[in-house]
Amino acid sequence: MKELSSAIQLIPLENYIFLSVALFSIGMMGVLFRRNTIAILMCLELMFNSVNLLLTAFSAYHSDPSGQVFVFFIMIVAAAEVAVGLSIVVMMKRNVDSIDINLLNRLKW
Amino acid sequence: MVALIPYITIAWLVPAFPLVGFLITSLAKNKLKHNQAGIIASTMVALSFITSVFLFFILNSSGQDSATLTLFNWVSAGDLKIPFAFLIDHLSLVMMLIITGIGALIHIYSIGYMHDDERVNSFFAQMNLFTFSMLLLVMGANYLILFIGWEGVGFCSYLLIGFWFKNPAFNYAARKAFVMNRIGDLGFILGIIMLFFTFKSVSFNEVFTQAATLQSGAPILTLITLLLLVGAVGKSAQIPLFTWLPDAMAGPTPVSALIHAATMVTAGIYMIARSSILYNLAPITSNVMIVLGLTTAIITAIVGLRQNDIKKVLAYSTVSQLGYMFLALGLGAYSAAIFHVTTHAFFKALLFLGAGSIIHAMGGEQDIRKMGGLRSKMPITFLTFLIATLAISGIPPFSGFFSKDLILTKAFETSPWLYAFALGGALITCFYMFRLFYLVFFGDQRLSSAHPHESPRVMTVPLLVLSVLSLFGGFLNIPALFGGNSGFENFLHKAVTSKESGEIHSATEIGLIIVSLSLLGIIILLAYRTYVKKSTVPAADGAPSSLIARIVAKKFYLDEIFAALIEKPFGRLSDFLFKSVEVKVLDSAVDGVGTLTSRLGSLVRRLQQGNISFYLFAMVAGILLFIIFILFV
Amino acid sequence: MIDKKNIILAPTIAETPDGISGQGFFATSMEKAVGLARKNSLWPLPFATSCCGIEFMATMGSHYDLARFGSERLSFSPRQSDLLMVMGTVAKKMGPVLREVYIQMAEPKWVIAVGACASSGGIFDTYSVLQGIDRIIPVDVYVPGCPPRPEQIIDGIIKIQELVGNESLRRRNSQEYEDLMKSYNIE
Amino acid sequence: MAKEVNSDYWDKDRVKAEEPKEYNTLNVGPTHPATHGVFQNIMLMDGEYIVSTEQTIGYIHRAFEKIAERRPFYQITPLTDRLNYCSAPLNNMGWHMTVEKLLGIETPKRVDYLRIVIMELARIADHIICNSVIGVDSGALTGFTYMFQDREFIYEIYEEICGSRLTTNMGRIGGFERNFSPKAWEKIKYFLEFFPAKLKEFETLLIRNRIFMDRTINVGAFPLDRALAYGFTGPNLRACGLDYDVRVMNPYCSYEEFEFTVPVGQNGDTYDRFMVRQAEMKQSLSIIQQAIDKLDALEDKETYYARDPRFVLPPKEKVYNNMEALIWHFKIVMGETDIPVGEVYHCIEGANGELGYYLVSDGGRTASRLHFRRPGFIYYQAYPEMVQGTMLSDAILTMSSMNVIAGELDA
Amino acid sequence: MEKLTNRSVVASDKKMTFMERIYVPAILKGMSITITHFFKKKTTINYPEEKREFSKVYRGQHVLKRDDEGRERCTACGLCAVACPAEAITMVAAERKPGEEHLYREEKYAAIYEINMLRCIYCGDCEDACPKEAIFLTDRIVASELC
Amino acid sequence: MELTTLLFKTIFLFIILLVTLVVAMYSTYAERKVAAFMQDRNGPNRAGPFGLLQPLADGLKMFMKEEIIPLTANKYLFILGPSIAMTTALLTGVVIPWGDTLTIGDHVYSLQMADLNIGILYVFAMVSIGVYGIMIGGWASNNKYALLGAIRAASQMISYELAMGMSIIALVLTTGSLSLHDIVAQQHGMHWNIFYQPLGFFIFLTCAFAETNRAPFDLPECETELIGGYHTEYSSMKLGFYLFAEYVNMFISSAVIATLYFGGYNMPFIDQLGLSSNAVTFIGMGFFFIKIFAFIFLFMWIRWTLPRFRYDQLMNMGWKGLIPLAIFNILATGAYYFFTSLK
Amino acid sequence: MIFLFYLLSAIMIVCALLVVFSRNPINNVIYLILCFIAMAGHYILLNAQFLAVVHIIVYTGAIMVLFLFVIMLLNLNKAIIFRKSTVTRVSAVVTGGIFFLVLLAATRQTFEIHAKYPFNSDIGLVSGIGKALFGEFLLPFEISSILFISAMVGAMMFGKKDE
Repeated sequence: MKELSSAIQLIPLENYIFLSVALFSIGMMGVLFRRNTIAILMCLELMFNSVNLLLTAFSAYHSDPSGQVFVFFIMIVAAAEVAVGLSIVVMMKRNVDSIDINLLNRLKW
Repeated sequence: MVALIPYITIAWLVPAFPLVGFLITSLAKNKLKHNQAGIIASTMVALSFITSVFLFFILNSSGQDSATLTLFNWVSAGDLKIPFAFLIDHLSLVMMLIITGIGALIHIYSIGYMHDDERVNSFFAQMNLFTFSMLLLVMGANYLILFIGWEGVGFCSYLLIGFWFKNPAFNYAARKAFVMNRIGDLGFILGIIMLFFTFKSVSFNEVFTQAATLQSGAPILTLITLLLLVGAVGKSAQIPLFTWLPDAMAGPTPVSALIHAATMVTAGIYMIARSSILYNLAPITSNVMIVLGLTTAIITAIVGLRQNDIKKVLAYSTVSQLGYMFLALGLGAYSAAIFHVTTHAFFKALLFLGAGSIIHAMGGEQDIRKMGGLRSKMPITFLTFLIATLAISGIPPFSGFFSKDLILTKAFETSPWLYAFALGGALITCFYMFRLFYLVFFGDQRLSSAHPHESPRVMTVPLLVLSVLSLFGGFLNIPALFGGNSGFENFLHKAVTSKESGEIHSATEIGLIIVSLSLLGIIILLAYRTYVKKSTVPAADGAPSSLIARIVAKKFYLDEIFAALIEKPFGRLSDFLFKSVEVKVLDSAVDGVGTLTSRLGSLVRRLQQGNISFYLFAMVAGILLFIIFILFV
Repeated sequence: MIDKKNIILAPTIAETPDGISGQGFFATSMEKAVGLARKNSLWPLPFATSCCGIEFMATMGSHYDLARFGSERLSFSPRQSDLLMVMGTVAKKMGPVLREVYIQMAEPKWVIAVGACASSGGIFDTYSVLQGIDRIIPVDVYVPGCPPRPEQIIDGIIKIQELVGNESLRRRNSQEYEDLMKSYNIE
Repeated sequence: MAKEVNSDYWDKDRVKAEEPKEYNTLNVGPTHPATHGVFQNIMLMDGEYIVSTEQTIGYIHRAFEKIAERRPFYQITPLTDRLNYCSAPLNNMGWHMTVEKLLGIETPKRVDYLRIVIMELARIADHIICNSVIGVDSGALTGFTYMFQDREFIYEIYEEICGSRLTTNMGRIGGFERNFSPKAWEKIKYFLEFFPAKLKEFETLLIRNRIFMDRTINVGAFPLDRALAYGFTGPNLRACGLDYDVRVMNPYCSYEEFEFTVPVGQNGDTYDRFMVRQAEMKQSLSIIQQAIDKLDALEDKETYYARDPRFVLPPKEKVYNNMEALIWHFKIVMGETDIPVGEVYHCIEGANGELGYYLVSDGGRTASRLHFRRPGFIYYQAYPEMVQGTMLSDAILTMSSMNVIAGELDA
Repeated sequence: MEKLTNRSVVASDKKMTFMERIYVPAILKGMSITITHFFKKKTTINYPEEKREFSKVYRGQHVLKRDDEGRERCTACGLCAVACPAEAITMVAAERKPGEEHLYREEKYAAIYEINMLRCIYCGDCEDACPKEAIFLTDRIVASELC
Repeated sequence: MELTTLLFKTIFLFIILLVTLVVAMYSTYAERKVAAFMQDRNGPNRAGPFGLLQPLADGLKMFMKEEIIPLTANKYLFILGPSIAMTTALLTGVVIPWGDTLTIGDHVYSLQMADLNIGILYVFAMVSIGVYGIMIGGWASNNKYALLGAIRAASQMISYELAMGMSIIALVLTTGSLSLHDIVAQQHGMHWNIFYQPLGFFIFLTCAFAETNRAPFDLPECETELIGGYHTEYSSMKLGFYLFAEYVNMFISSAVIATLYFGGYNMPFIDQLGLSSNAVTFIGMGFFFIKIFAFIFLFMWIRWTLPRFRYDQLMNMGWKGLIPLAIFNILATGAYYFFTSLK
Repeated sequence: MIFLFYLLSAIMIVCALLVVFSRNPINNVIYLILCFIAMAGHYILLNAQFLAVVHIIVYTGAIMVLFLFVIMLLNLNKAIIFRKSTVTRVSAVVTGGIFFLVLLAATRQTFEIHAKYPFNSDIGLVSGIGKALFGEFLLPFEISSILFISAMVGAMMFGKKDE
């Protein structure tokens, strides 16, 4: 553990920034790319997690636990989001027998 | 000596129990069987009461004056740091004990009273929520929490007055209460804002420490105290904002007992007593209070003379008693006011619950003209009601005597005229109470359709408990005159700063008591003659009567005056504004804008596909543009 | 033919139905270990349709205890079983089902036909009953009886254990086996 | 496959018009472990819940009645064995009584009592299977093994009497093929002694265990009027609350001389069926005891068949030494005895319900028409209605608690 | 529905007491039963080594008996084949030739007597049917057939 | 890390894996024997003396059996399923303290692979991953029974994880540490947590049954309903992995129960014997294994006694029975410590 | 150790891309799980052990199981091919790429940040997070729990079938 934890000094912070930016962009691309609602939810999770990673990295680099606490909150929010989102998906499947997001086009008046 | 701090942490349990009760009863509304909600709610309040008692002993044995329990940082914006904290001192403890103790009894009583109501679960949920808010009100360590509780009790009161919302009149009553309270609240919130700007804090401790450094009679203090007074007047139903309270009797009787007699209406008293330091420094406000209180006490007592609805009578007597409390506050006798709050809570709750029991027995009939002869049918109610009537009339040794006598004495210390008026009010009170009492319990039964019967055990037991309290409640504060040590006052002195007043001789005091007692005795006999011996029954509505009687019966036309003074001018103004300004100027402008927008909108609508994925795209593009804008522009 | 020399004559038993015999049933010593393992871990698939199923229950019960042979773990999923025990009448409607179950079983697999009905149709020589399951799948051991006693079923299991223990590992890949399967139109 | 999706698909009316599509089909059987053989239930499932069921039969159709029409009466006995093979002797006895009714054979009292002993033993054996299998299907295998030891003992008694364990071919028209041996009596008495304790033990394992109660109470409950409409009989009807018992309502074989109660259930759920069977086992024990007492009271210890030379095989010594006996022997075996023309329906209280035999004789050596009223066939009709809306696990318990025997069902 | 007889007794009690409601006591009771069985003597008969005692009348493997003088009892009358519900018995009758009296008791004997053991249902009807007490079902089990 | 320590750890890891596998293997044998004994039978006794070679025979047979991957199945996931099941089952063993320290020469070695300061959470994480093995396997089979089994397994394991976690929270309140090493060390002598957390233990035990899919919670594979449940389509060693993983899980959860609630390697009165520390370690380890075996026996005992739950009853019991009970347990524990801390 | 970082990062990126581009929903889930496990590795690298385990429990053990569960429940085993039009897809990829670049540009100022503070290995442990969580962040914690409960209730109401 000690060895592992000293590893952090070797890795520059920008690596983490780079990584999470990449993940975030991939997630967003997925959101735009996919039509499957479940896949879109998954991509959202990916985006959440890229933020989590960045927060943790900053927290570690700043020796401040607040960042990790935020990650904690994000996890809670993510769990809530997934629960509600998936139940919507289930409802959608039940009602229209498809989980294509393009079917959700009733937002216009 | 017990170290206070570790134990005081359990204070959060006191409001937590009713909150839990509220959550359970409201969330599981549809699941609970009819008695379960009541049992849960009562248990929760009873638990709160037990906790309060526990706290009481802790505080007593600790020797400390107060303790602040900070739960968490609540508002933290810039300089403004308001912790969510409870202030436990003698004042708040007294209030907590009243709220939870009497609240518990009333909850238990309600199990019987509301037994057949179909929305009984909602009822208990709201009652619990009310208890929670009230506890928040009295326990809060700063004005903001107090205000939240203040609003909470107002909201619950609104809900509960309009509990039987299917009746439009009841709905109207609820709305009236709500609106009148809002007028008061406006003053109150302005007062709090002023406080904050003056002292940069809303915490009691800080405000009072800083205020103590101010000079007496400082205009800002007068302004603040007056604004706060407006709030108190609204909540505690003083002239001119008192008309909502009698109407509020539309709610179920336990609600009247709990909210409109024992607890919520005393919130104003509590708030002023809590701010006693500020009021001590604002003599003008104090004088205003004296006038307000006395006027209210007498006028509403007179109105009460001609009321025929059992609950209305009690409501007016409540307002009248509240007037006495205001009088005491104005006189600087804060502890006397709180003491009267306490005893009043005992006997008024008892009166209301007794009235509820009677109404229950009469099958919903509230008109005292139709009652009578209930003495033999409902012995327990009769007995308890008698005790309460004696107590409110100020007959020794019942609790009302001690508290009222304290106020009268204080009034005499300031001015004999005050004493005279106050005593007059007390005599009127005594008369209409005995009128009520005799009409209800003596004579023959006048309504043949009802079959009165004694209420079930669950209702009579709280009555008995309360009657014991009404009987002996006064002994909490036996004045030095009777060899007591004024325990209650001394107890409160740790939290409330009363004004110093002149001493009066004990002989004078005894003389005053003898005078008032003999007058009371005469009044009771008079009432007995009128209503028992002669079996006079008040005339039916609309029967010809004297002008004064009509005025009194119409509550001095106060409602009408209000309508004429406020509603009509405002109505005319708004009418005018509507007809000339709005329709002609504003509407056309708005319409024009609307047409324009809809035309524009129909152009833009093509963009709006209603398709989520398109929106996502648009969102991302927007974010991109935004970031680029920030970065490069 | 009746053996005329004996005092008590055993009637000769009718020809066994056409099973397939041939090479590849005998194991090399290297394969003994595998054979031993297999024979002690024959997980049966009880294809019980009627009376014999009840006797099979008795066999599983405490008195006869098939577990002693390592065969008490019944696998109702054909993928997991080694031994198909066909017990009871197999109607013609059931035939394809049985065949499907057999096909789904993983190699190596063995079949026991328990009781008269499964072996030959027994008493039910009618339009609706398959006259012996060996018409649709290869059978390794026949257990006579209607229904056979648990002793007879155990006897059959012991027989098949011998068979399994001595089977060559190559048998299932051999030409003979392929031919056998082909003769049943099983690929 | 790309799905053609109309962009206005999410149309309220359209959605309402369509059935939700989340159901899927589950094929239970014909080799599902819980079908104990060969029924196929094609279930439309909504998750774990059953929307509807379609049952298929015929996977073990053996053409009993057709075979029976080509066989002399005594050869039909082995066929009846294979109807409800869990209680073969009951079927045998029922058949014998039917034939006796047609032929007008009076059976001696002793035969009646012996038959009652055997029939009640068979009933116990059947109920043991059914109830222990309910245990197995609910996941408690151990009770099954305990109960099966007792069933083994009943097998031993059968074996002692007739020489076979399961499909007994016990008894002959007019009585039994041989008298009960002393060993058989010994075993029966021993069984009466130890079985109640074993039964109690089995009950302790299950009946007051909340898991089991939860699994069975209100599972597969069937209202009485529906049960009557379907023609339920036996324990399954009694579980619904009606005390219909052929032994009481329409006594045969001297059942009217016996004292026993008719256990009934409350609402016909699995627990009721289980408990009714459990109680019936105890009643059967008492009936056996009464029968033994009555047998002991009888003077006659030797009669075990009706003495009617036309239909009962003569003793072997006689056949060998007496020409007339030999002729009768041949006639009986060949099925050439004179059979009266007639039509008979006889029903007995089978282990599983009213087991009826409808026999039409045209005077030939075989029955011209023979129909078995198989209770299992009737119960299975009601199965879809019973399991509709319940869970898969319930359906399986319902199935085993109805004790539908495939051999009896398809015949 | 009213009762048909006065003999009915309700057999099931579906009300759970509190102790039953909390699962544990009943579970412990069940477990006590299984654990006592754990230590009980096992009932298993180790079949190939130990054999269960069969009853004397058990209907197992068939034999054709001879009489006291060692002559075959069977006269090939065919009654057994007629009586066989499974139609598993086939026989071919033959005339006894002179000089074979010590082999066959009667004038006719079965030259071929076959029972399809896989069809036979061991019902014992043949034994009943045989007028000569020639065929007899022993208490030996029929061994299974390896194919 | 020193080389000797590294060496020791490596050897120790292998020993753990080996022991786990052997115990799991013989658990299958024991299960069959226990079942047989409880049912008045003899159980396997033909393969080797007393049938001791039975597990080997089963294993070898499974290895030699044909691999079937159904055509309609998802091939990779079909293989992935059992692998995950086996891996997660084995991974949990690393944080369990199998014994106290061992002194060899100058070095003191801890008989625990990794003393994570969040050991309990690690166990918990592994348990929560374990469900994938079943879910993926069941889904990949493309068989309705398997799918039903997988769904049952998933919902059952998620539900019972909650109650399990809550019972652990109460335990953590008493111990004040998440490290398994600390927890065991605290239970020195007879200060076993079972005496402080009886209700928590009961909940944990129940959840352990559910998490290992053992009767009466064996719905995912219950034979009479779902034939084989999630492993219906599996044959040969992949099936073996699943069956094996169940026993490994059983072993590991027994070890976890023994560690958390029954003092791990602690044995009462061991200190009074005056043995050398290594001897104490070995005796403690032996005692630990005795506890584990006792729990394995309990697992089997219950399996062969009880009927199984129904899906909705299982859920009800989890959500409406165990979770409130666990919350109550937490509250009660918390209240107890709160009030004792006031003094 | 830097090697470990690159390894984990590579796994994450590849899996994330596969999540986006793989069609079979089950495969998506599995790739995402892999991605999350790699992320747990990152957490351990960052000395956030507690977070790593909680991440596994919450994401891998609960959220992804939920995904898998729903996919199984809805029986989406056949790859659902409803594709967006090529233009949309290309523009999605382009947008993603641009977004990546823009974000990089936006964060370029932070590139100079290094571990300025003395490294504290305790913050990732339970006690560190616990102190922060129940001290400074108590109110957010409570509020988030309420959020969570309401979300659960909402999800349940959604899932309930209309009677």
